[in-house]
Amino acid sequence: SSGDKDATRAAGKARDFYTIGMSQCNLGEPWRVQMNADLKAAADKHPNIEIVFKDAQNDTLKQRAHVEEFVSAGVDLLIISPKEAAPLTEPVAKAVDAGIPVIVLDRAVQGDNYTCFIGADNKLIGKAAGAWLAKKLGDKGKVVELKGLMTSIPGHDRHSGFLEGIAGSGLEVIFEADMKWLEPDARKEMDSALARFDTIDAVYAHNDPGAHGAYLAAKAAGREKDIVFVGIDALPQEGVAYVAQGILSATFQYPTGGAEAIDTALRILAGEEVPKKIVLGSRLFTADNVKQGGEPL
Amino acid sequence: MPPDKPLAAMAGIHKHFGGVEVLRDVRFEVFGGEVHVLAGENGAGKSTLIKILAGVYCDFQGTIEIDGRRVRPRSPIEARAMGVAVIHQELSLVPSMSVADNLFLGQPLTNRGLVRDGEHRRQARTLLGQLGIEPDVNRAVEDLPIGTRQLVEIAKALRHDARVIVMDEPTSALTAPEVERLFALIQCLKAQGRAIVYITHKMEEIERIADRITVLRDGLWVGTAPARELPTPKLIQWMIGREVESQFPRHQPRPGPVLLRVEDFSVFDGSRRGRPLVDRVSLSVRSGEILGIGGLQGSGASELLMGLFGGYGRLAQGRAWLDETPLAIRSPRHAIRRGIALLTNDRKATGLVLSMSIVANATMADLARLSPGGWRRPRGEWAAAARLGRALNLRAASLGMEAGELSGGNQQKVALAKWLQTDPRLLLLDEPTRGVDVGAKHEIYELMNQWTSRGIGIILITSEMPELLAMSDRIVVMHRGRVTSQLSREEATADRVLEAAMGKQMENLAT
Amino acid sequence: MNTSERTPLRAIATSLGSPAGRALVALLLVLVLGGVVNAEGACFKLGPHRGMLRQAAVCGIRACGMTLVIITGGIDLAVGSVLALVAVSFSLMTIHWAWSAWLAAPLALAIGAACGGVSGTLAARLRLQPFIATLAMMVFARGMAKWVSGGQKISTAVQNADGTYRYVDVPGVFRAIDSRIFGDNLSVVTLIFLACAALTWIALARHRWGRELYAIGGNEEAARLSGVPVVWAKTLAYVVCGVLVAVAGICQAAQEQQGDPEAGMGYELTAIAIVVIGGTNLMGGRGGIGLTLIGTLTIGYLDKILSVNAVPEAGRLVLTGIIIVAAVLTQKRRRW
Amino acid sequence: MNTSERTPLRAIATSLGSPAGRALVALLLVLVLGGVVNAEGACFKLGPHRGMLRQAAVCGIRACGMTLVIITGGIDLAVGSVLALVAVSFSLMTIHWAWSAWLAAPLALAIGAACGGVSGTLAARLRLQPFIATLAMMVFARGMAKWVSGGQKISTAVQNADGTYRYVDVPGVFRAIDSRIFGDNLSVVTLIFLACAALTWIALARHRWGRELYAIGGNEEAARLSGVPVVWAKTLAYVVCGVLVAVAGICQAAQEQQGDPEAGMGYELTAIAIVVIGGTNLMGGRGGIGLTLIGTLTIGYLDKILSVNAVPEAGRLVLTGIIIVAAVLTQKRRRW
Ligand SMILES: Nc1ncnc2c1ncn2[C@@H]1O[C@H](COP(=O)(O)OP(=O)(O)OP(=O)(O)O)[C@@H](O)[C@H]1O
Ligand SMILES: Nc1ncnc2c1ncn2[C@@H]1O[C@H](COP(=O)(O)OP(=O)(O)OP(=O)(O)O)[C@@H](O)[C@H]1O
Ligand SMILES: [Mg+2]
Ligand SMILES: [Mg+2]
Repeated sequence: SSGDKDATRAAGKARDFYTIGMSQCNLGEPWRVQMNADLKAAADKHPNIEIVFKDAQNDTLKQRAHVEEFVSAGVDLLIISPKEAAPLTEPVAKAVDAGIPVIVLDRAVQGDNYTCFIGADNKLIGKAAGAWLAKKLGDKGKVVELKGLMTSIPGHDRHSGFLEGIAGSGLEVIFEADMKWLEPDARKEMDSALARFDTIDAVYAHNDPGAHGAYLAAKAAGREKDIVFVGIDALPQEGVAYVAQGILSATFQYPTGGAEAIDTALRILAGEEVPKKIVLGSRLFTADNVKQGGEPL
Repeated sequence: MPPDKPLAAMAGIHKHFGGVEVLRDVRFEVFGGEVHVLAGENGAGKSTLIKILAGVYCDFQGTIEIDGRRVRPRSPIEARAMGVAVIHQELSLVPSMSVADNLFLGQPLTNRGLVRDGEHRRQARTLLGQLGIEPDVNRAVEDLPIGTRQLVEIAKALRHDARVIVMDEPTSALTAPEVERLFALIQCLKAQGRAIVYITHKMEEIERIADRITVLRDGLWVGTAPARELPTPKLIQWMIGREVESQFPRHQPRPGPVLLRVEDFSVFDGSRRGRPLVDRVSLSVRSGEILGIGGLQGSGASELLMGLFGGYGRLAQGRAWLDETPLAIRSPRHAIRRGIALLTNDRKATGLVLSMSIVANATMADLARLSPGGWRRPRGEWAAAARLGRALNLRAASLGMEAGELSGGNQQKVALAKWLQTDPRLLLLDEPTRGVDVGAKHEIYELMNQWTSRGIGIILITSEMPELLAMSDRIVVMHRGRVTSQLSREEATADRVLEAAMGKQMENLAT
Repeated sequence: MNTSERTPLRAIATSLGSPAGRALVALLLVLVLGGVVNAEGACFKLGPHRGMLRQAAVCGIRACGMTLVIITGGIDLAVGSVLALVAVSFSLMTIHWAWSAWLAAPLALAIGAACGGVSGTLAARLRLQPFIATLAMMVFARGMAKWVSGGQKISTAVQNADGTYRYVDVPGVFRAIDSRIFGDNLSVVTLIFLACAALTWIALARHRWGRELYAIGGNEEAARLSGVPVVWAKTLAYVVCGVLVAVAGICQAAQEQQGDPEAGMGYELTAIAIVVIGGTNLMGGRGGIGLTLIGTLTIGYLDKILSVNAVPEAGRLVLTGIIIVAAVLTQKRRRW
Repeated sequence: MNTSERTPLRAIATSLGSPAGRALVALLLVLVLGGVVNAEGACFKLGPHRGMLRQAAVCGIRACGMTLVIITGGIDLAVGSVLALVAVSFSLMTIHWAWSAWLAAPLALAIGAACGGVSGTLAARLRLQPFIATLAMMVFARGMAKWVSGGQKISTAVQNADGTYRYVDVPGVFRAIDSRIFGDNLSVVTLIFLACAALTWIALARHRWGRELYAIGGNEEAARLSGVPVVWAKTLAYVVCGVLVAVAGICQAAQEQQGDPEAGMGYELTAIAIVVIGGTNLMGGRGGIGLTLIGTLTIGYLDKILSVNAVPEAGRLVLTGIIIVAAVLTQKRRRW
């Protein structure tokens, strides 16, 4: 069977079969599971590419090793969604030097020794959420912010973007807590907020599970009707579902870029020029537009 | 006279642990209405034989008959159902549980699965009453003195109304009056036609209660004989394969100058409330002298030694001088540096690290000297251990063996070796011969003679009266933390010691 | 804390003196802290207490199971991931396959029992160290949870064959478990917790099996010599722990309205902390459900106080560490 | 595995018979697995082995520290979060404040030692159960790591006062630690690991202190009564463990080129697993660094094999669980 493999590999060099290595930093988050699913779905449409997934389990050193493994296994193209910028810059550069094109997904690496970066802008999304909420509440109201891990760049950007978005409006963040992206923690923190404050007009959670947890807490307290819940990510089975079920008022898509990555990969493998940076647009889902698949920001 | 059919009979018993055969073709039978003593050196296989009968070990060759029926008990429960109850040598009590719970462990009285605690307590009081003690049955066993624990263990076996009752060294921690009560009980059980299997290393007990004796040596059956045909010297010869001239070979002592002087020494218990465990004791030991301390359970003798050794830290208070220089000991480390050594009374719990080798144990208290600059010298350690091993006549396959794999007597020797290695001036010996066979006992006595002749002072605690009387040059008797009597070798008799131990303050604190 | 408070505390500590008394002191310390740092008087409203009870309930159920195992001298590191496996399986059965709760719940409990049974067999019959046996089960069950769920949360958004989603209703059993009774004042999960605690209390304190567990934890060899069916009793402790964890998993799924394969990370340490803060000894042989109840309240209130006062993550962790030590120190049995 | 392989294995197992022999059997089992499931012949290339050594190195350093603590009969749950604290502090000092490594490294080691000292004091002098003492330290150090770092990763992107970022160079010490020597074949971290292992081996096997640790783990009371400075020796074990963890933290920061306050989650369990798979007993008193080295290789290869073959997450966890049990079972000391 190793003969077969070699034949396939030889065929790959002959540009009708390609192996793509995908190094995912962590499959503990649904969003990243979705990213892998999107990649796989897109790749399945093309019989001439095979995609091998590795999961670094949130460990930078493991991810470095994965990149090295892919290089030594001689994949035709590498897609990486890095856990960290700095430590993965060098392995990615080495892959490029070894002649393997690299697509960096979602989080960047430093410098410009990669082929293409595809990602969305968390800060813009946070800003949009803030602006949307200010408009929805008529420029005044008390907001609870349930933050993801502030150690992570998305958490940080979604926070600072939101503050920019509500700057100048009468919106006031009265309670902010770290819910570590986790739904049970979000519910716990919301419980506390509800106990402390008799008026809460809106909840802005850094992800949809957080918003959902907050909703459940408010529902248990009988106050869910008075509160506007906004989340981010808009995965089909999470945020979009919650909006469709009337749980969240709005969710902002944080696109995985899976389909775009495969698209770009095919273009690179076909020898076409691709832009160095592709910024993915986000979509807003509300009760009004969820049936139509949301609307672009 | 015993009836002609044995109540329990074992024949052709073979048993091995891993590659080692520990029982080879052993036979043993016990009749109703007799006390059958099982004797032999440490590691002869007595406990193993008994555990086979009790269903603890079930992979053995040979046959067991109880009441003429072939049986093969596969668990303690099965054995108990066949009428065999065992008082184990290593107490099978759960320290953290109450007396009542311990007595009914394994077979509680229940009502639809729920434990009937009230009934337990009532029956527990009755059972313990038979043994002449009335402890609070709700107290945790760990809070009881070791003697009472042993009585609880005995009561636990008696609860089952068994026809064969095995007692594996039941008196190793009992005081004289408690032993008396146990013997009375044994007579009573005997009269009911039950069979008693009795294991002990104490010769005077064998002399008193044995009807018949079976001797094992190195896992082999040496013989079975009625007790009157086996006087002590002959019994000893059967057990260790040679003769021992005198059981207690105390040489003529030549006491030197005063080595240790203690004044108003007290040890308080942890809460610092209640009576002190040791209450303003004063005594002195000369070099080359063995000072015996007599006393019953709770006399405070062990605590006195532990306190002198620094084991209680600041809970021990008082003045002491060693070689006329003041002694302010805060920890065992200080004590060892000053040339004091303490052989504790429980080699497994406080004496040895069973998971370490003989060498490691023997050098543990003297590591500082053996490892200059902190760096160990394995070869030097081995040599030191070998020298001690020869001096103590230690029997072990290799010095690299784990201490836990040795028999009790040899373990005791390793513990002694540890202290000899420190070159002590003063040896505190707390029950140095507990659970040790006659041969080894004799060797330990000889060693004590050697040490005193070299000018070492010894304080000896022992619960065996003959040993105390024969080995001590002077005897101090303690009762509830206080010294009640001081006796010279000539004055000391069993009666006087016992009387003082029971608290009768004596006038003649002379000598 | 000022001096006038300290004296009665001392009095209580001395008068009770028992493990329970010492555990109560730790709880009191935390409550005093809550009274002192008390944003907008939250301590004197009903909400936080009610909320605490609900949150603590699921922790408490796990801690009850852990108590059983710890009393035998063991430990169960697998509670978090078994919880996830059960939550995922239960959600799958009730939400995706729309099975009746009367069928799904026993099956979910059986999954918990099976995981416990494997851990128990490894620890009791094959005599692996419980730490390592349940560590393996922890990894294994997490993998199973991910495998069963395909790595996704099992929620009311069900994927069709064509990749689109349809939304199903939250099953009635989820709503029932997540509801409140008695004028909205008592969560059903709190009731379930109390029921679990009562049952384990009876088993431990009154049933012969409980007595056997204490004996095994206190001195396993003695228990064996006394005719206690050690292997069986010990295995059963892990099985019952698994069942209790399954109950907690069902409750958690109901509260989240979904089964999350990532749920329960780090729960094993919380459960152990609760048991130990209550005063049960990790060496085995001592402790009880009453103590675990107190420990549940202590940790629950600590969590709640930090959360109500919106203490930032870093401060929260630092304080939790300090308070755990303080709590355990207050209830240390004095030696000399 | 076929029969022709089993016989030599058996022979080795019987002939060695020692704990080391049994640990080697477990390692061999894993290697055989690697030879059998062997994507693109990776097993016979140099790269995977080299990579394994580099990854295993940081785990191995932690495991050496853990070995010391476990031999005393204790456990150190704080290794992961102390590692994060050290990584963050070291990055802060070298990257943000641009201190010399000759100043920063000793300070970082001192932080590790201080954390170990606190755990050790709690466990040895105040006699808290090591599990709970180090659990508290685990939470505390994680909080400190987040506090020191302000909840952010400390990387070469340094925030200016006005909120913009400037990018500084990676400090030389980071590059030095992360480099390779001998024609790119040996990582410096592997060398550091070997040095740490050698030092702890010497301490354990050749120094008085090591003997004291074994005695404490085997029977603490007997050790105390034999003049072993129990409190001091035990505290030192935690301190040295802290220092080794600090070394691991520095290495990790260098490899990641940043200090991540979230680093090291779950490392305590990996470290314990390595020590136990090597054959050191969690009860204390037995084991050694040699065994831990074997354990490091076993876990390192297991990880590598699963990763080289791109086994998906769920399967990887399930397999890891099963293999841990298998490995521990092969090296169980036979009773009878
Ligand atoms: N668990 C065990 N593992 C290995 N060997 C054992 C074990 N138990 C007993 N032995 C072996 O059996 C022999 C007999 O032990 P046993 O306990 O029966 O001696 P004993 O006659 O009861 O000694 P003692 O008088 O000291 O109680 C020992 O020398 C030892 O070699
Ligand atoms: N793990 C083991 N491996 C080999 N032999 C063992 C082991 N454990 C115990 N033994 C053997 O068991 C025998 C009996 O052990 P035990 O602990 O009962 O000592 P003992 O001789 O009965 O001491 P004592 O007289 O104080 O009761 C010893 O002779 C020892 O050789
Ligand atoms: Mg015996
Ligand atoms: Mg014995």
